[in-house]
Amino acid sequence: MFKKTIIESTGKSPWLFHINAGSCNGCDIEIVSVLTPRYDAERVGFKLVGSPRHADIAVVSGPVTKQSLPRVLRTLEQIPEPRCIVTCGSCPQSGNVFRDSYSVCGPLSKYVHVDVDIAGCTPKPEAIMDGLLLAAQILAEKKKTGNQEATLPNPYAPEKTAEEAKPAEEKTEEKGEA
Amino acid sequence: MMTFNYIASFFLIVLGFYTIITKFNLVKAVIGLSIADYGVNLLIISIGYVPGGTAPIFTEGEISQLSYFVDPIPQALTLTSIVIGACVTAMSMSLVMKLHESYGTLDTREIRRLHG
Amino acid sequence: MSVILNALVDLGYILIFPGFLFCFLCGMLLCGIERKIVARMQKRVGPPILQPLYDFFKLCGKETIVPTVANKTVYLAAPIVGLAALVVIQLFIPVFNFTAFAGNADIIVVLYLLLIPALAEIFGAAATGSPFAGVGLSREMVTIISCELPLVLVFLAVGKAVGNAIGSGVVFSLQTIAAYQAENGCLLFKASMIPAAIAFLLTIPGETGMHPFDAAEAETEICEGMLAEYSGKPLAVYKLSHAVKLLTLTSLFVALFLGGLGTGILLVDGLITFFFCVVVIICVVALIDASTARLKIEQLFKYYWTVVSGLAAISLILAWFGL
Amino acid sequence: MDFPFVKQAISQLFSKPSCDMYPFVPIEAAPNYRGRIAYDPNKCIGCGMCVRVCAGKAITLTRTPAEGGENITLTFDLGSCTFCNTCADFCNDNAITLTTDYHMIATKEEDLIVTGTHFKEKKKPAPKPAAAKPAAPAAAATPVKAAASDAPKAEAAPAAEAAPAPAVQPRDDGKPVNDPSKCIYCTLCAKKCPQEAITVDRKAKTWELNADDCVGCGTCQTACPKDAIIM
Amino acid sequence: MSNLLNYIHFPIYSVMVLFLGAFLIVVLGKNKFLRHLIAVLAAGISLACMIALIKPVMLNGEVIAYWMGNRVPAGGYAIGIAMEVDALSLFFGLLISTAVFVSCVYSVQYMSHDENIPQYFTLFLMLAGGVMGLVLSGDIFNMFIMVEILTFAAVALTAFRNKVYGALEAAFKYLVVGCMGSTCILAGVIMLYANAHTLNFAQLSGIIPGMMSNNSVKIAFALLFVGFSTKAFIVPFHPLAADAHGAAPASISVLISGVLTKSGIYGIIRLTYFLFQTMGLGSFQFLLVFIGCVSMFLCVTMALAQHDFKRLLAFHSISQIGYVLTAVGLYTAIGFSAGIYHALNHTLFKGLLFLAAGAVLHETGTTNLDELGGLSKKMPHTTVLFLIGAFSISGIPPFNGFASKWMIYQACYEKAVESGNIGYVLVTVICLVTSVLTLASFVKVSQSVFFGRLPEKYENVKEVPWGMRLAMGMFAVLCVITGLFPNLVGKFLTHPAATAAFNANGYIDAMMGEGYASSALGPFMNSAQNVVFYEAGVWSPVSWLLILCIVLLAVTIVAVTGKYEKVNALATGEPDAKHALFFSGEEAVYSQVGGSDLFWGFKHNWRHYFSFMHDLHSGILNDYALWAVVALSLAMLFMLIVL
Repeated sequence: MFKKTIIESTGKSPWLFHINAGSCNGCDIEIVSVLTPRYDAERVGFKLVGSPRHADIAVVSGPVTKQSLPRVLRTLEQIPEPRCIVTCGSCPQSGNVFRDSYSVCGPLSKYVHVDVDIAGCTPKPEAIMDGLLLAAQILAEKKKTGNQEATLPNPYAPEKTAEEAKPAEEKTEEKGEA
Repeated sequence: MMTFNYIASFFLIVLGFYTIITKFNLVKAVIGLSIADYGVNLLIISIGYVPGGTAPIFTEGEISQLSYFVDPIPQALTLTSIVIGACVTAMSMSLVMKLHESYGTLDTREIRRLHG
Repeated sequence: MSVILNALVDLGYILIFPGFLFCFLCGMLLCGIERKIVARMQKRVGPPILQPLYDFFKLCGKETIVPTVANKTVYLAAPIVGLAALVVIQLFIPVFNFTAFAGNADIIVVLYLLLIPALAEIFGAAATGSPFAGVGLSREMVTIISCELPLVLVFLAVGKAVGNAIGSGVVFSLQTIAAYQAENGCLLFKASMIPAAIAFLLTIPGETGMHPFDAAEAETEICEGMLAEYSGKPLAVYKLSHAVKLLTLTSLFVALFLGGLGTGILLVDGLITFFFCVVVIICVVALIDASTARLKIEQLFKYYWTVVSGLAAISLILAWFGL
Repeated sequence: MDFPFVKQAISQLFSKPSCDMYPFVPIEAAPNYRGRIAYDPNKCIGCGMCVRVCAGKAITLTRTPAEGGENITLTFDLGSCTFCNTCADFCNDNAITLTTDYHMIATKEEDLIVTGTHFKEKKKPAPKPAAAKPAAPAAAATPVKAAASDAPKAEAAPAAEAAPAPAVQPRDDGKPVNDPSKCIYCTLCAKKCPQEAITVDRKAKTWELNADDCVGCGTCQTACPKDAIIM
Repeated sequence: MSNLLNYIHFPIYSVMVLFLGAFLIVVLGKNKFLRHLIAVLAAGISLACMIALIKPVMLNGEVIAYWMGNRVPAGGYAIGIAMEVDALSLFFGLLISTAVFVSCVYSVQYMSHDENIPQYFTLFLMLAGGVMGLVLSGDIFNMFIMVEILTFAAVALTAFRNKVYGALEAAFKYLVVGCMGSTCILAGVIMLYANAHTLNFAQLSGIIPGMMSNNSVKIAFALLFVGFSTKAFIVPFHPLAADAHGAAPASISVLISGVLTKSGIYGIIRLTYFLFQTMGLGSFQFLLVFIGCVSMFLCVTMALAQHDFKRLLAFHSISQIGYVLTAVGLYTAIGFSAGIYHALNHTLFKGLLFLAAGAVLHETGTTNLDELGGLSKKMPHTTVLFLIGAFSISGIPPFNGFASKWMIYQACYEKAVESGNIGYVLVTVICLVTSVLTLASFVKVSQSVFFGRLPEKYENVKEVPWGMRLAMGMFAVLCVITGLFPNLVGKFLTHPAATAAFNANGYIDAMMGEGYASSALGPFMNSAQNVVFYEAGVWSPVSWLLILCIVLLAVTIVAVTGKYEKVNALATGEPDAKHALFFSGEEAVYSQVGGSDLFWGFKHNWRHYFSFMHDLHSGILNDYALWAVVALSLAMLFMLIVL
């Protein structure tokens, strides 16, 4: 009955749940700073919630260490669908400087389908904001299409020019409207 | 003349309660209980006394003049009260035996599993 | 024929005006305004006013995961019972001398009906069996105990003040209170009622579990406390009942203390009440929410049973000596 | 229980919120913000220095032989880059610059990959000195290298004078030469050479250099414990 | 034969049937079926007699005066032993026989685990007969005898399972202090006899009020008052009840809390309203209300600190008796009817709760709140029935606790306004706060016993046998009915009883013949209170139906918004993690939050009070006896000063 409003609202009120998979806390304070008055993610509906049951978007930060791997996966499993998984910072994507250490279990994408990667060793709050907004739209997309693997074209991907040598020119201006 | 009886019964009741309160032994509590009971029995009997009255039993042909009877009702009450006193003592002694068997002591200060 | 008409009108009351639809929309709106004002007080832009509506519909769309350990029937039934009780209270509260079901609109009934939503949340949390929910429900129960004393004192004070004026000893029925206020001005201006009004205002955040008194669902310490295991539609209903509870308490405040300002036309009265509710929310609830840190549970209890109850007791004594 | 921030709360209620409305108002990062990597393959000489210094091992250098030379491609994986700018500092041809573009969001893997390849002319295997080198890029590369290698030669040279008259003459094209008298054949230089141009046989005590692979970066010289290598 | 079935004989039938049943069970007790048949039949007949009496006594207002052996009073002196049933005693009789009947049905299957069951049923029927006799008898010494019978039976039943942790100790303490109380009653009765030379209750209440200035009558009143309050387990004697309930089997706890306490209250009502008629004095009302409030508040806070399910319920029954006493002590029409209405409700919901506790004990073998948990999945019916009881006792609107508590608050506050002193407002506040604390302790019980996590050792717990659930169902249905239709309960039960309570003269005339009361009382004629009953604050069931339709509406609204098809994504190799509890990532191990680690905020603030209370209830027999004697002396002092 409220199918359309539900899909629309899914995009408009994404609740975040932050999972620290062994991070150096650089990304953690950046994620929280997104909710402070200067960047105020709440004005587009973001809210940090305490339990994965309430969450829509899981923000994972830190190289997934051997100790935190089972816990991260269990928490991600407990998030009800439709859900998005966002990795903040380059650690979850590749293990960054800790890549070959004995206690790092490698990128998160080895275990779970990651929807949005926000690169940067401590990405800028605006970058996190972009990532989360994109995740919110993916969330709405998943709700609309019903399949969990749905994804949207990435407005921030660098333009693929034909010939190799030409240096990548300035990327297209971003059109991410909220 | 009755006042002495009343004082005595009052004294017995107070003595009974005193033993229950101060003695830390279960058997002494039972003794205190029965002393208080006897005090009350004495009170009941002494209330029914009518000076110069005889035992309230009708025998054939003897009621010539209107001789006084002692009030029969308190006596009946005393009978029941004595019976009740006996039952109380019997039951409390059986309980005391079971308590001694399971707690191993008769001291009220140790028998306090249910408190607080 | 008139019976059917009456039934229809009653159903209309239940469904439309003071009933479900009014509660749903106004509750959400009130909650949205409150969040926006709190954000503005923190120099933030704050979410759009309709944000609670978006939250509600999003939660409706989410999957409901019932933990295997939980008791399924209580888990699903509890939020709905809480919501229903709240809507019933809303029906009893007079809107400037109009009450949908006047039969027994009595303060004590309202006092006890206010217990049911809190109980619904408690038994919902108990049904899940999660330790976070256990700690949450223990804190919620202490919050209920601490809010009960001031509420009782306030209601007795109001009953006594109106009873004195009418001369019929004591008045517990909300309707006579509304009628009294219709004639000689709202109760707030009586000397004895001001501390009671303040006490009642301080109880609203405690009763609804707003920021400084939300030890029961502290998302940082005990992961959303009682609602730790709720997701999807039951959680949506709980969030809705939080919003409606805010509306119920503020409209109860308006009915008790700002009585006489109604015009008589139902719709206009409704708007006026809602306006007063918003004003109350802005200047009291949001202000307390934005400017304080979360209290520990025993500080909350001590605060309610000393400061707020003291205020209410003062007004009771004043009302008693006929002020 | 006092209400400490009531005054601020009320005053802030009426003042303008201090948010910069990010998604609607685009915001530029600080001037020297280290954002996305821009790689200019033409300037790159393929020395592999950046690969070695990169903390996050984000840079990979692959050589694909093509006719008349080889294609050297460098891929920067922003996903594992710490944006510490060391590669840009070490790259003496400043082929790598970190722009101030901070929008590094990716839904697919390759959104974060920055690559660039350049073609490198391969010299004939003649032992002759490289005087007859063809086109400008190669030339452009050597003077720089020469400059780079002057410094080590200069400080290596005085050490040489102090020693008895060197039996070995440094080669003029700046490639390293081994001094058998000092060399103890510890194979350290071979290990260090990024291009695996040096092969050392401990038993046969032989040291030879594959001039084509060698790019004259001087790592072997610095690595040699006995300073047996002269460039 | 026809006059044998005349309703005039029903009071004696209901008492004799129980004692006869007790005797028959001793004889035929070995046969299991026969024993259960006799027990249930006896309780059933006694209940039937009581119900049959409703029409004549309650509706027509007739008072049955039944002289044993047809010894009608001669020359203005009542010689024989009489049984008098007016609306008040019939009300209590009904209450008691219902509780007895349901408890009997319950104990048929509940006691199947125990041995020597015939003795259990004999004692059970003796206890029932004793209480029925006490309530229906019109002779004061006969009342004393019945009090003795029920005390013995209760003590024996408390010690029935003598392997239980504190059973023997509880029984002994109950016996000692109980017999101290009985001795006081006996002494009081004798002092009355010394003054009035009669034992008939009606004649006494005709003569005694006139002689109130006489000191021995004052002392008799103090003795009787303290004697009956030991039976009602009011404040100074409440540890007895707490120990007795904790140890007794559940069906007996139903009787002790539902029936014995009510007989104590009935005794006190008879004393103050009829025998000595001192309720008119303001200071006497203050005494009853003060005792009621103290026992109400003290016992509810003690209950919050308990670790055992049945001990918690025991403290609650004393705090509810505090409610009844406060309401009765107001000496207003609505106050009295609210009080006895709450007494009726209390028997119903307290019986239900004790039966639920028995069911838990029957299945898991323990009632310790810290060890239990999560039984709702294994025993769903018991959980629902327990919840009905818990909601009723804490006064949640649709149930019966609310109706009577509401009338009590109304009565308290009106008494405050009418008498003008602010003390009664404090009483109302204490009542309301106690009701919230009751709710808190039942939330504690439901979380630690029925909800939360199920410990491993109770994995194979099953639902209780049908007989026990049937009994609990009876109580639950009665709870809901009396909650929904207070006006019916008022019309049939509480208002006739209240009118009967206020016209003592009717009571006396019925026994001693017309005009006796006015001639005897003469100077001391207290006008029968203008007994007006307005349906003040009576909860009409219409609003309850309102809630029902809104609940259905809410369900449809929520169910309809958006069907979500089942998609099982994110195969992270942890199949059961999705439905496991959220333990911030950890494996969901067993961890039950219940029992004594609830309400830390409240207990922390009141820790000094709780530690003082804990030490006060030391469990030593001498302390309890000391409290009894202190209470007796205070009562005597109070009577001598005030009257």
